[in-house]
Amino acid sequence: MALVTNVTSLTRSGLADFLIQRITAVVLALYTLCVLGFLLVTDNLSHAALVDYFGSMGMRLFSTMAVLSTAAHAWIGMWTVGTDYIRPHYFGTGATVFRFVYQSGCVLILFVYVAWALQLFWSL
Amino acid sequence: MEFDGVIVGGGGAGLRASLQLAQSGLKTAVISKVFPTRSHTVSAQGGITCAIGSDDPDDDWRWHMYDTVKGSDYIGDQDAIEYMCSEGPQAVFELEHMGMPFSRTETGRIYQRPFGGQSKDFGKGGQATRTCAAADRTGHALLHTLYQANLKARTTFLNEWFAVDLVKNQDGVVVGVIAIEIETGEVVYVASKATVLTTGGAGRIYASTTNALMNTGDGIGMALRAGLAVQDIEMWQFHPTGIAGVGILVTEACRGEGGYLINKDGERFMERYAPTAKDLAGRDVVARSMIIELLEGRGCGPEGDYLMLKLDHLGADVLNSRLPGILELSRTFAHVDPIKEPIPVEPTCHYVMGGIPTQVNGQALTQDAAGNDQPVEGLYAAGEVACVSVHGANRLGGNSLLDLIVFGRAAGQRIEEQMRGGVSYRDASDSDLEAALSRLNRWNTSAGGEAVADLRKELQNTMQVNFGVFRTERNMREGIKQLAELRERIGTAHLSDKSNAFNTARMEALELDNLLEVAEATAIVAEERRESRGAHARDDYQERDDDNWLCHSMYFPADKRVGKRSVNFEPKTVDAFQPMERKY
Amino acid sequence: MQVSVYRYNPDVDEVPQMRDMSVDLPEGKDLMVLDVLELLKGQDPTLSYRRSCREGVCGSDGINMNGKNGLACITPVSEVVKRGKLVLRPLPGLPVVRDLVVDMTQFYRQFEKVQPYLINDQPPPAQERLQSPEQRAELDGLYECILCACCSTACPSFWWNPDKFIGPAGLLQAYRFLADSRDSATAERLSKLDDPFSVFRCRGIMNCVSVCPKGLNPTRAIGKIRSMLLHQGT
Amino acid sequence: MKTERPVNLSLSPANFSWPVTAMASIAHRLTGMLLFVGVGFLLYILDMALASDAGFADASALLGQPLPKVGMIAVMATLTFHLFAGVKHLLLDLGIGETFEAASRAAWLVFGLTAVVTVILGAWLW
Repeated sequence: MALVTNVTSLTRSGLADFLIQRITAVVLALYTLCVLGFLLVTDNLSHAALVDYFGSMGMRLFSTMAVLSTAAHAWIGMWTVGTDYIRPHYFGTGATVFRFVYQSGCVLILFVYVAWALQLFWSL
Repeated sequence: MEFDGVIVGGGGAGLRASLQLAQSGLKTAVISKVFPTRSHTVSAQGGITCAIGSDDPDDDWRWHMYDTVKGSDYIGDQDAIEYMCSEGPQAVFELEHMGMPFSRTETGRIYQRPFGGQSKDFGKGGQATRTCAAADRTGHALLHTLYQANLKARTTFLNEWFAVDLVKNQDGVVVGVIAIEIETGEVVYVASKATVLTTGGAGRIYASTTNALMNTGDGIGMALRAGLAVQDIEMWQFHPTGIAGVGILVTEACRGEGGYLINKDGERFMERYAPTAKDLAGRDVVARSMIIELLEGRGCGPEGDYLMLKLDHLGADVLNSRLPGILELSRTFAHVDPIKEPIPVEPTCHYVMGGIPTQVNGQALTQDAAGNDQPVEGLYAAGEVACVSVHGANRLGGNSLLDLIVFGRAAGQRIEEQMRGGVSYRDASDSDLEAALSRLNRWNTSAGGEAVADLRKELQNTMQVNFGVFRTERNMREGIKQLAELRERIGTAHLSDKSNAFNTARMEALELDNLLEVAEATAIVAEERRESRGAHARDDYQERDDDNWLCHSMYFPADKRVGKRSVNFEPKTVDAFQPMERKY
Repeated sequence: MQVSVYRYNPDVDEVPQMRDMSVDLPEGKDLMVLDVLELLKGQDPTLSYRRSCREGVCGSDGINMNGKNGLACITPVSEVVKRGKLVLRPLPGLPVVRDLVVDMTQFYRQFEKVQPYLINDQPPPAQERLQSPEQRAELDGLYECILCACCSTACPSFWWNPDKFIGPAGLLQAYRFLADSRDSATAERLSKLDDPFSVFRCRGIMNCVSVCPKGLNPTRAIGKIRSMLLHQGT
Repeated sequence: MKTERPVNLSLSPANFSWPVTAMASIAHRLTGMLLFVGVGFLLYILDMALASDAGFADASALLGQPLPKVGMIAVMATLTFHLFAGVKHLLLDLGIGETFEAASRAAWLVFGLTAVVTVILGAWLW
């Protein structure tokens, strides 16, 4: 029996959240380097070059991974931030309500990002 | 509030007693004026002496007993010493089983180091190696382990509660204590079937001491105010190595590991005073030798007022692994690095061998008019506050921690036994409570008078000047006079802050009363004991006088009278050790 | 020297305030901050703070000195004073009982949560349990903790979640028992720690390490707990 | 007596001394939160640039204007810091740089590298 439970963390396990955040971090770091590298080495960046690059099957899959990683990584991060600062000490008895609103907002935005990005990469 | 057992004091003895009681299922509470791990046991460094045979498989608790009797200058009670030395190994192993992080030997056993006054084969086999250690933080390791074990046993803790006075009913039975919850200032009568005093020492009666600021003799003060006698209270140990000027303890383990004292000529002077044991002679012997060196002009420094403890020859590896705490303390307080240079040291008040007389099982004692021992019903004591007496006129290094756990445990066992026999709560009348509250009320209604801090300073200086390592009639008379005056002035002193929440000024006022009780008892008995024995060294009576003083002193507060009590020479399983000349 | 002290007495003060006091320091001697406090208390006996051993082993006098947590008794004034001024505040994040005295209940509760005692259900041997010097060395840097709370009250994660995050001091103790070759409750201990708060709120910012008066490293201990959890969990 | 006790929690650097390791961690959190928004901005630009030739031109034009250009550099700087600080974090997780001295050096290094990379990326984008 864990000392503390919390239902809104990603997995309810500190270790799993921790690992997911690290693994997604590595994915995102590699993805960032890849894309940035492409942008840096491409002399005459054009629409066609971009579509070629992001449209390849490999990049589509990589982008998908990155998008999902972003969602998981950001959720864990933003959830942590919320549970750190949105406390009764500062927000009074409304803290729980406010934290719920905040967490819902984060989920909504991340959902929009994921849907938008997936549609973007897979419609190329 | 009612408990089967109330333990006053959360140090080693208190926590060992409470553990025993809590494990037996009795309703137990510990009252401690600090959070228990902040008790002064935490400062003990060198180790806990006990014949567990890890360094020498042939080691024998009887040899330890011989050393302790000799160290006590023959006024330690031999039944108690026998009990401590023979029960010791079991008590130490229990600590290990609780998780105490002892240092280890290559074979995985508890590490032991040599300490002062230790011998093999009843003094005939040379230096023994008998002090079990956790680096030089043995007290810290021990106290934290005991606190942890108490958490496991679910002892009730009344932390940061200050015990004001014992409550004694009309039959002379101790029925609990009056205590203040420091955080709120609330005054509470804590009733109990058994009250155990484990409040530790009173080194703060001296201006220079290794003791913590809170070591103000609260238990001895409470006992004296309750009209009970104290035993051997003139016997104060001066530790040879307090850091010069600040009194911070430098453990005897430094000398056990091979360090030694030098004077301004770089001479290892202990070779002259104790040719065999040298720096590992009894503490009283070493402290006196140091004072003689200073008086004869061989002290170090511009004022020639301290000596040096040399460790650098031991090498950085040994110092880092065996004496890491000493390195820290020396760098912080003496601004020297012992790896490179010696530490300036001076003898500093360290420990009171005397205290509340008890039976071997921890039951407090007093004497009736005819001089017979009388148990004090409901009251027990263990540790430095008690005088069971295993230390007599001089305690051996490493024996205090053993004293705590052996007699803390014994008191717990005794109470357990009695409770099983059936003891009921005994009433305290309003007037009994009134009596116990009187001095608190006095302070709370004081309207003017001198400040506590000034009076405390004066008391400490009086004791320092007149009752130090060497004592003389003239000074002691002067000291007694000054203390009598101080009693008057403290009786009318002023507590300016009467607020409730965490009022430390009130604590210090109440502590001053206790310091005064201990100081005055010390002074009066010291003057009376006309001989030199152990830590009590007189210029005017330089010899030990076994004809008149091979006995405990008893101090009766009601009429400030000094009486005598015979020393026990009847151990159960071995022949008694007869007094001999004490040579190291 | 000017000393600015956080003062609050619930009997009389509505809110805490910083009050300036001044104190004459003896020439040529670098006092410890505790010595300064004692001088101040001589002037004003109502000033409250905890203290006892005055040598850095009892852990009573943890306070915040010019912004940094530490033990008053082993911190030389010269080390912390800035522009001739000494600023003394109670340890951050815990409720203030009075002046420099904080209510440490929450801190102790977190300590107790980790079952800070040896668990070994085997019947003990007649003598000691054996432990090699190497096994014992695993406890160095852990058992020396004095529970002064300097670390946990310098830790933002503990400020925000003092009821859920165990904090550096408690976790150091947790690892002290996880690392003990004589303890047999490793799995049970670890399973209690595998939630998003108890251990994992540590963000490795190392405020704890920077203030520990005993030179201990809770961050490292927390890292070791995490790797043990990882080994157990995967 | 009052039950509501005050808490000393005045955290401005004047009242609480923050080691550089803490500064790096706070900055890591802050940049993370900024990236939560920044990702939207990046997606928006990318969406525009991938849509068509005209969209690509629009995006280039947009980034040619001073304000969006500064915004882009800011997002890049934020991303850079978050990335370097993240690598430092991963190394710490692997038990590298656990002493306070090493962690301090690493924190300074992260701040320094971010500055250097930001200048390079900034020059390139400009």
